[in-house]
Amino acid sequence: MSSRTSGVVLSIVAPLVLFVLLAVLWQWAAATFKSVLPPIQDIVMDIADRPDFYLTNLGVTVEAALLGFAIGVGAALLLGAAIVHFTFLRSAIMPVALLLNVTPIVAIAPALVVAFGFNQIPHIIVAALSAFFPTLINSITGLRAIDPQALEVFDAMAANRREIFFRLRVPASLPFLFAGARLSVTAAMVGAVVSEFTGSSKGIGAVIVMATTYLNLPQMWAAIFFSAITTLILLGLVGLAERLIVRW
Amino acid sequence: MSSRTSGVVLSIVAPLVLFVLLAVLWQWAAATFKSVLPPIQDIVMDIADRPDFYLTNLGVTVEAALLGFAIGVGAALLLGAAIVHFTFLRSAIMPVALLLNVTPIVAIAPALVVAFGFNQIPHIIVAALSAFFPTLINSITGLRAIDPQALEVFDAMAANRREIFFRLRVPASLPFLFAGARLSVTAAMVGAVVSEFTGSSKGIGAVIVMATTYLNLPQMWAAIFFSAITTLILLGLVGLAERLIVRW
Amino acid sequence: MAPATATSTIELTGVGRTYTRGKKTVQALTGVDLTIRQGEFITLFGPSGCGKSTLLRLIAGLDTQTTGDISVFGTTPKQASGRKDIAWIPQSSALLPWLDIKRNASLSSVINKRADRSGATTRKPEDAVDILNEIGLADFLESRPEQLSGGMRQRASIARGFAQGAPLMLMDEPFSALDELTRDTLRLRLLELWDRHKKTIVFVTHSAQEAVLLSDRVVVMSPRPGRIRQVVDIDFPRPRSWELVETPEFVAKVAEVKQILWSAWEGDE
Amino acid sequence: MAPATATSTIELTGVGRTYTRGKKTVQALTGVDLTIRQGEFITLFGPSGCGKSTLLRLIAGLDTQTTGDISVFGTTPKQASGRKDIAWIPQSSALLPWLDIKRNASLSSVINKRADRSGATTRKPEDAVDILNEIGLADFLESRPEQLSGGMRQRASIARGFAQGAPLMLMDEPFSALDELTRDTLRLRLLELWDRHKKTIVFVTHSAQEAVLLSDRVVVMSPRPGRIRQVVDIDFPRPRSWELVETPEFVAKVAEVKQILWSAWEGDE
Amino acid sequence: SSSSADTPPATAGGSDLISAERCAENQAAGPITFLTSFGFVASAGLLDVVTAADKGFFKDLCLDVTLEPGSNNTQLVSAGTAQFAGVGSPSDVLVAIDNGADVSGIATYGNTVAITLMTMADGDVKSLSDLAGKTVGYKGAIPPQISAMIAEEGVDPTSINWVNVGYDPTILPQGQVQALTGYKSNEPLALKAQGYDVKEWDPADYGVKSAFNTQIVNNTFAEEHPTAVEDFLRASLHAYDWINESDANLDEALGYAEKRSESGFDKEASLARWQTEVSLIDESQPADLPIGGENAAQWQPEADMLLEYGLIKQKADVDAAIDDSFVQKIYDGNDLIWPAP
Ligand SMILES: Nc1ncnc2c1ncn2[C@@H]1O[C@H](COP(=O)(O)OP(=O)(O)OP(=O)(O)O)[C@@H](O)[C@H]1O
Ligand SMILES: Nc1ncnc2c1ncn2[C@@H]1O[C@H](COP(=O)(O)OP(=O)(O)OP(=O)(O)O)[C@@H](O)[C@H]1O
Ligand SMILES: Cc1ncc(C[n+]2csc(CCO)c2C)c(N)n1
Ligand SMILES: [Mg+2]
Ligand SMILES: [Mg+2]
Repeated sequence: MSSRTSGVVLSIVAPLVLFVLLAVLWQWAAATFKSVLPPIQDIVMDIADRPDFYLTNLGVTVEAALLGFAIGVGAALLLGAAIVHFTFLRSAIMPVALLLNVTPIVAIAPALVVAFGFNQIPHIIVAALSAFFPTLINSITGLRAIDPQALEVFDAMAANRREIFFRLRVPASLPFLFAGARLSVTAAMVGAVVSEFTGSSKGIGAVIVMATTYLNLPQMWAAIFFSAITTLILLGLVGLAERLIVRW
Repeated sequence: MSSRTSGVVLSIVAPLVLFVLLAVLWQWAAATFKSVLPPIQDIVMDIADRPDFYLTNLGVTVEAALLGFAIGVGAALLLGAAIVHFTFLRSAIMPVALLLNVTPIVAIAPALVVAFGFNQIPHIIVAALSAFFPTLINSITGLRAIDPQALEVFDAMAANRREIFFRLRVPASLPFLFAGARLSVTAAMVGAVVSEFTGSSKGIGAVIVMATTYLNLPQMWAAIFFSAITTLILLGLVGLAERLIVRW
Repeated sequence: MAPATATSTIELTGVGRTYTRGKKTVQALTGVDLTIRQGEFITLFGPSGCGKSTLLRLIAGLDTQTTGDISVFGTTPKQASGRKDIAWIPQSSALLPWLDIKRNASLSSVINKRADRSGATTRKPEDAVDILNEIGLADFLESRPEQLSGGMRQRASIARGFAQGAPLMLMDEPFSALDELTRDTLRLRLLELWDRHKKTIVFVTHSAQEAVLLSDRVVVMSPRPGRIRQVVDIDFPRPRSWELVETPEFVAKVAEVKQILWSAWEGDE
Repeated sequence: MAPATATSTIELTGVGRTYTRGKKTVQALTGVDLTIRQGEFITLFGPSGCGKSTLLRLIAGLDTQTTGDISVFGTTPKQASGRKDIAWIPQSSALLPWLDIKRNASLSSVINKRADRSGATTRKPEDAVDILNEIGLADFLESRPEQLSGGMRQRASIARGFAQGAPLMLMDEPFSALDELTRDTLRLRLLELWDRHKKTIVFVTHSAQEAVLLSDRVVVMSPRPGRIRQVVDIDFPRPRSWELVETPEFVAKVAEVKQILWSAWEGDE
Repeated sequence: SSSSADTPPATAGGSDLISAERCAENQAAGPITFLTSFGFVASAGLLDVVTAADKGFFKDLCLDVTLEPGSNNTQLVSAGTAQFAGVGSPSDVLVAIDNGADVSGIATYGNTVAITLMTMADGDVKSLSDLAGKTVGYKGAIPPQISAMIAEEGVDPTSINWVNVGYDPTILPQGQVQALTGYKSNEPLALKAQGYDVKEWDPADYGVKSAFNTQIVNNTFAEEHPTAVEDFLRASLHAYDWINESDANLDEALGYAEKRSESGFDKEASLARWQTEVSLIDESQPADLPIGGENAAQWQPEADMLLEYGLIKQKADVDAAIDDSFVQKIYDGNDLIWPAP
């Protein structure tokens, strides 16, 4: 019992100690090197001053990120399912997907604004492209990660493809899909924020750019902070969903 | 034999067909919508015209990416090893590492330039920060992924920590480390390119910014192309190293 | 329960299976002639790599022979499996971890329902819960597989096979992953079920003792290439129990079966 | 080869081990009194969960008892393992996949070298290659584990144990993952090695037959809480061979050992 | 938003400020996007557009104008994603057109160099020739005006370690760069406001001729909706005049920019910025050109400079890059025609 308690204490105290250390380091840097980092209290005060400003812009970003996440993950799931069933699709799609994965998507964000205009579409596309690859990889791995002996049981009953897919592959792939979703939701948020660096006057990315334009360091770091915290919350939600759904 | 041959043909033809389709789509878009995409031949000609320009800048980026990769992966390996041995370090470091992972590192790149000046350091740092997390996660997983029965054999011989680490944990973790390295090398390249958007006049990222400023679309896409291809080559090298080292 | 088809036997004539991998060919099975009678408990016995699993998979329609013919109840194996006339019980329990034991055991009721609706079936699905009761899992209907011991999981897997109501059950080393004591109990449980439900069972094992204890006939096989060495009749009266194992006749029969194996096969494992 | 220490026996007095997980406590082992003689082949036999592995791990110093005393050659288990006086042979072969068979078998030569240099050891490492030859792996010295069959891997694992030169070998179900035929051969191989190298062996098994075939004494254990039920002497002459298994005396001894188990234990697996 | 006191109130679907026929033509142009080039700063060609939008001048002329903070402006306008944009100088237009952009410069506010080079007054750089081997910061692309100035002093521009920098000018006093390019109206003022003593090297003093703050239009749009282009310029130049009418007006205009910036807008710095740019414009305005007016003579020096520094591949056709027809139509001499015909 005592070792468990000390474990819990440790897992709270240890990161706190590190965070306090990092905060002290931050404050020292903020005091010593002007214009590099703002003092933490300035960030806190800025957030306290106008929470609505941040929350409104955060809402815009989260909307783009979640829509992009849904689209990217949806496409990845469909393609993953198709690839598992038709081998030639794998050879066709994987090189393109790989190429997409190694492309700095941020660099093509401006081109997307040119193509789709000043609305949420380019940011949603960037979020979707960012979210696509991790889920694709994980869905392919997951849909294949079936117990071959279980597959034999299905085959011996003359189960058709649909039955094998929905009663065997899909449930078996869920732990992998959630691992992919965790990567994808992070990528979608970062993608949405970064794509808002151009072609948007709303959203956390735009707030960051505005802050750079006017050298408003507290605003910049407050925005980065909101983006990071939100991603953590989204990660938590994915984890919660996993715990509710994957109970085995 | 014939099914093997047709498999090989398929794995070459299928992606080619898709690439040709995408190229046709690209050309149509380039011809129809002005200034959205450049025609492919313009990109090719620009590269043919001044390969040195691209290769020199690519060299700068690859140098930053590889240095950052080495530092980020090195730090991740050290921390991973430390975490495996001292549990409290895990509780301390993981939350910070997680926070780092959900921060849009691109957004803090300008602050790093302010802090470290106009040299390769900020770009190396961004590459290192980007490379850090995937290897950290994979090294922790890998260093723990030892056969518990093998560990008992070591313990029964009264092997010390050093022996268990180097003769058991390290080799057992190699497949995981290479999986992490693959993610890290991609992240390092993308990080280096994107961080060069500010604070540099050399490197692929700077070439992209220059191209945007002057509306030099062929240059922009040529730069993106070089960055993607280089990442693919680096991925190939990691794969090669893995095949040479992990032979079991 | 008597199958409605013209023939209730499984006939194998000149069955062979060759695997090709690159330029290498492996003759996994060659010249297998065998007739399996309705209601029989027949065991395939032999060392690793002698083609036991290959033969069982051919009968199940999970794989196709390269030479020879296989008839299962007068049709091809694939047609028989299309009627759900074949229940497959694998080595690992291969339960679905996301379903409770009851749903796992009644898996066949949600798969290939067309076979259930077509009148021509020789098969009548049985109530999974009844069989789980018979096999001693009455208290674990709502449990998930991970909450059960290895032996209990294997019972659930066997229950799943019986619940399918197929006249033919194929079992590929269903007990080999279990510890010996658990195995001992499950062997007798299986004999009880078989006795009550009158299935034809083709059973694969590495254990001569298990083969002799369970079977009407033991098919002794040998490898490289995989083929039938001899078919040994086992005439001990049924129902059989642990007392039988201690009789000299039983010990002698086990020795005889092993002897066929050793004489056929010069490898050292 | 005779140990240089004052006592060559392993003594257990009132040994118990309780596991605590959260608020639940499991008494894995209680009141174990046992003296293991030098050069003896002793087997721990019992159903799953009766504490066989726990007991073996306590003797190896891999775990620490919550009550009682254990002395291995006059010292604590941990001190004995510090001298590399204990060789551990696990259930899976647990070979290192990145080393070839020769390097795997000679693992002890690169681990804990201090023990090799201190003169006070009761142990003399043996040449791994010699033992690999004895156990029939002469042709596979340069092979990697993945290239070998399960039985061959298990032999390499046993060779690794013998090469350590420890006077005490602890084996936790080393054959249970193998198929029965492979097992049969390895059992005899192990007896040959033991005969030649004069080790003390504590062997865990689920198989009554295996226990009776191999041992000088069988320790029959029962679970909840794990404890010793009875220690059965096995007096069959050595060297033992397969002929022994077919004798009525052997069959009766196996039945006797099983009977102790069944009488002690009311569960059904 | 209501119209200001000196203009009659607008009526639905148009106003007294424009004929119904012209109003219909402007409305046919549909929604119009104008891209600022640097947030919503108080720059000429930008603050006036913001004011025209927020005071309803565009609406009065039946134009539906949305403002977006730009980035890759020439690309966005060339593609037709946006119809108008402000860019730093004619150079930006010429380079973009050299790269195939389908845009034209339709108005240029300043007729001198807006760009400057800053060093620390107490720093190592005592003359431009000291720059060899030093680190010099720029934004996005090295301004040819600075290259020309340096070359004029006999310094090889390639001997300088050029670095693309962010928006923070304090890297100069902090020593990360020894010189920094910027806008006369912005960075030097910002640094001086923070108490730093910076020295400016004005390319104009070295004979460099240039212009600044050019508005561009998408050529197809301009062809299809010439009146909309005219009235876009009319409304923004009207706003320019209105802002300069009084301090109160300027203050109101800065308020609009501040509101659009949401946060971080420094009103004091912006005021100084606007005043600096207006005085640069007034000082350099040729007598024969109205505010915003263009001609080839104004652009030619930059075109020559670009060719010299290899920023364009072929000699620029300045006449084709400029479309001064719109400015000409909205002026009577140097007087803006208001209201619209
Ligand atoms: N899919 C396959 N591809 C290639 N060779 C195969 C395949 N399946 C089986 N073999 C080969 O066929 C032979 C017989 O294999 P099979 O699995 O039927 O043996 P088995 O008697 O079931 O052995 P075990 O007792 O180990 O299960 C072996 O040599 C094996 O390597
Ligand atoms: N680390 C542990 N933590 C908690 N309980 C444990 C632990 N190890 C063993 N036990 C419990 O102790 C009891 C004995 O376990 P042990 O592994 O010794 O049995 P065993 O006889 O080796 O069984 P098997 O034949 O399955 O290997 C079991 O009830 C088990 O659940
Ligand atoms: C730091 C800074 N960066 C860019 C500009 C250029 N600029 C600002 S507004 C505008 C639009 C003119 O039509 C232009 C070109 C500047 N003045 N200051
Ligand atoms: Mg098999
Ligand atoms: Mg055990």
